[in-house]
Amino acid sequence: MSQIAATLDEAIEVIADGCMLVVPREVSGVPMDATRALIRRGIRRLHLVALPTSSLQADLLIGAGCVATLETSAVSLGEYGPAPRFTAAILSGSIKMKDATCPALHAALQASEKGVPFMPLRGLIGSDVLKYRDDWKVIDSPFGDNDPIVLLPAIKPDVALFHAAMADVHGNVWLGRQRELATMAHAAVKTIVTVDRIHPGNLLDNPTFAAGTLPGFYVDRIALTERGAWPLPLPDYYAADAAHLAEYAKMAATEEGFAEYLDKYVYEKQAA
Amino acid sequence: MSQIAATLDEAIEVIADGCMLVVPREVSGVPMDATRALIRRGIRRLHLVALPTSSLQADLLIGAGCVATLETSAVSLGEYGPAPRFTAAILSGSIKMKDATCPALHAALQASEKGVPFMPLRGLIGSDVLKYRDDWKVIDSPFGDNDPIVLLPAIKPDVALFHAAMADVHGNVWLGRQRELATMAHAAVKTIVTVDRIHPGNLLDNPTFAAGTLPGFYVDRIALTERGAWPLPLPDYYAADAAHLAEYAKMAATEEGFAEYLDKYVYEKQAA
Amino acid sequence: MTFRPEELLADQIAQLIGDVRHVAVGNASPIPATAALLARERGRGRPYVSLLGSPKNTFWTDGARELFDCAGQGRIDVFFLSGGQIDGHGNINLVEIGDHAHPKVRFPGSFGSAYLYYVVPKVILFRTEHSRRTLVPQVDYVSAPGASEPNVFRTGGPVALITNRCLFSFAGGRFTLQSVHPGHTVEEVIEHTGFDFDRPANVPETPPPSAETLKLMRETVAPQLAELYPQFAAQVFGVAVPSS
Amino acid sequence: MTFRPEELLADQIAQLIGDVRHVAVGNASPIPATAALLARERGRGRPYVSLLGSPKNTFWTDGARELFDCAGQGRIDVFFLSGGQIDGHGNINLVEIGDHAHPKVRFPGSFGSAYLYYVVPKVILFRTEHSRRTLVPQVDYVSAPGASEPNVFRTGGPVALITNRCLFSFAGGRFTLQSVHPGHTVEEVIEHTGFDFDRPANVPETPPPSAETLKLMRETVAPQLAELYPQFAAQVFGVAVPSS
Repeated sequence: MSQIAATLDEAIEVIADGCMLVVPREVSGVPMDATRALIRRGIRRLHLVALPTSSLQADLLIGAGCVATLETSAVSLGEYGPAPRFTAAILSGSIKMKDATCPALHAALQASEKGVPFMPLRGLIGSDVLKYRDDWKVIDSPFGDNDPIVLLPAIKPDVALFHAAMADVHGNVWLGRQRELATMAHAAVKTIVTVDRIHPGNLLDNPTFAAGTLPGFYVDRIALTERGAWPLPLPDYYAADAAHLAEYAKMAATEEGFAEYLDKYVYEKQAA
Repeated sequence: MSQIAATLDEAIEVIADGCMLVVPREVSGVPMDATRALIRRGIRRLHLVALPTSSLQADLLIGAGCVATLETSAVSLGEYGPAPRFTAAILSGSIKMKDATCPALHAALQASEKGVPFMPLRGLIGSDVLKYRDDWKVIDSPFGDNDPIVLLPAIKPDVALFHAAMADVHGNVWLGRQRELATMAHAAVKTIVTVDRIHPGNLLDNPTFAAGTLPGFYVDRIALTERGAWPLPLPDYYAADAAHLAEYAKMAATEEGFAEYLDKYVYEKQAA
Repeated sequence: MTFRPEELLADQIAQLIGDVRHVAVGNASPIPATAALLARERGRGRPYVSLLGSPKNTFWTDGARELFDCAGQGRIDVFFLSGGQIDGHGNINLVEIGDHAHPKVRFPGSFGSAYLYYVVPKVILFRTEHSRRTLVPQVDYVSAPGASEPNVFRTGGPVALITNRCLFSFAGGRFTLQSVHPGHTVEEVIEHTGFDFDRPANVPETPPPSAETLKLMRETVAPQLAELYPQFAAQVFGVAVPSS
Repeated sequence: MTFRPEELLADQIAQLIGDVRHVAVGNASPIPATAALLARERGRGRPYVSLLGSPKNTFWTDGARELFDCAGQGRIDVFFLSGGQIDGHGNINLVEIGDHAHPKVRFPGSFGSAYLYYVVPKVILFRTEHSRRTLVPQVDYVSAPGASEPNVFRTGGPVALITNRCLFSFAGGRFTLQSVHPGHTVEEVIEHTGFDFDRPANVPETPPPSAETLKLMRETVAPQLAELYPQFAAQVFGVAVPSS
């Protein structure tokens, strides 16, 4: 049975209200078409984990009221300035924020990848990042002598969702160097991938391709969404749409402008 | 400065008597030419870590008297039977054996890769593998309720040594799917690689190759040793030399036969 | 229809595998590999079968650790283990016989057993040599225990032990004789087993593989098997060994 | 020879980098990136320079975690951090201003600072806006502390803070004014700094970049910089922005 879904909406069916959804950073393949489809579907109460940071994707989902809890290390539009809907939501208290630090999120996903309940991490002690995370624990390392170290509980997302350049009909997905996407898929219960194109043949048959491939074994659904990361980049394939991102930053600065943006670029797209 | 050494002996200079040396399993690229060169050089008192098992390589090094401590999950010649010099050394007590289990070695190397003093691992509790490892600790997981879990101290080898199909002049090494070799290199203080050939150009310039490449940043020395894994296989490139392995198993069954083997296949090779 | 002992064992193991998503088979295990491929043929592609050492039948791209990570994720449903010794508590010994300080016999080592035995839901023990030497009251070294204290995290463990003489199931810390293979007897099993086990009043004979199963094994499974186990495929199924 | 303030800062930072193996520069940091590339030119290839976001100037092949793993291995010698607030103890705040339950201002977040600040031997703090708004007595939120208790594992931390007005060094939990940039005064620095700091009786002026350094930056570094920072390279160094 092929994982390739007939439609994007069918592929993302499994992403339910209230689920824990893990998504990648801006340069690792952000599934923007899928994000817009989730907003159109009116998804609610997401526990969004952005590994380890986010930009437009988190801002859009937050602005559209899809997010209950956000767990990440930073949200920003980078050179286009702060992420306005994220900032507004934090200041109004409309989302629960679990501030982290990048390597903590990587380690917590690797814990689920390895089937262990926690991972240790250096740093953090004495920071307010740790102070406000009562789910993180400090122990005295049994290998040291008065050596406190932080333990991070495993993050086991219900769904991992990302965009990649290509997949084959066996469900194998080309990741290239973005190996944290493999960790996301290993850690999550289910994995949904959108891709720009379907690769003929089997990516695992060629040892060169295989090295950068996530086996279809870990992939539940795939949807074909050409340039599905737009307006974000897909490194090695296409650049960000700078003009669009600047337009977003401007429109999303106000609630009204953001509503207009949604009408123009998210809801309208459905009709197109 | 290029990492490519003029000779194999020069590349392995850094592997000193008494050092902790990590080497890969039979199908991940075993540096057999380098192993023979170490034996010819008369290396002594190695703390050999085989990730996570070994075959001919450990048996040869042990038989030649190069190993003080062996840390691995199994040594066997596979279809050619038990590893005779390993077995004899254990029964005579001439090496110190630190029996492990495969995922424990992977995790302990990943601990060094991540700069943490330990990694947790499920399993092990109630086994004699754990009982005889007083360097492993059991704690009550702070995320559970009466939930004992094993913590493994990080393994930080002095040197990682392996064989790969190719490297480029920038020191980048093609690993393909053998990603534990990257972990070995990340974990070790120094990394020495032998390769079958030098790849023209820069492996990191091509995103497809880059996905399966260890960056030269982690590589200290490279030696060109064509078919350097012989008589072991280099998967995707060449198969094991079955006749030779059968001959080894037969000769190494006795100490005399093993000495003959060394004369014929290790010491003689120098003259050739 | 006549059949070879290996075919009987593979058929039995395929049934033990049941309807699962993923079966992994370790190195040097041609009969379990036959069974896994047979199960895949019957399930028309399900379960996924990972045969360690076979590039065609493994999907791993994350290095040697992926098998163990995959098991830790709960994504390996069936695995096979053996032992230099296996005891009546389901403990297996892959390390040594004798006193730990001065062993008399040394085996290769525990491999991944001290982990996989705990986290793979169905571990099928497989040991063709059924004798008091291999099936002992108490192993000299516990590579991995058959059962654990209730507070020890354990999602897996042994479900069965198959030998050249019979099939045992394992539950509640004990083996139960399920069936005796054609040509063997309960008395013979008792005589050659070093541990106590339960048994029903009437122990059935292990049913022979059906004609359909034999056809599937010989015509469809055997050629696939030959990639990894050419000698075994030639010897048991008469698959021509390719000259290389 | 005239120079731009960015050139002065980059030259100073390049000297702070010193003779090391590996400098990593985070996103949106054109001046530190200029300094790192300048140091690499001077060292004829040493240090390795990793510019996050630049495929040409990063060697990572193990995903987004490799930067942090690499730092954890002790393989990153110099990194750069900034802060919405930086205080006199070297604490940095990348999260919020005001009460944690009801912040008045929200910044993007701590990124990797709560880790990298502890494990990179030389962290150079960089904040062009030198004001009592940014340089405060005590940060409202500690993304990462400037110093740690003696028993806390820490192989790294801040060594300097460079602003548009001056250069501070950091040691023993305090900043010391090292030099004031041309056109600025000690009094002005005191007026605009919210925290106490030490200073010598005579504070030198930050030396201007040499003609040789300026040539290297403008002719050799600037074109390399343009890949990642085309606007900056155009504005500061007049590198033509490629039409795309």
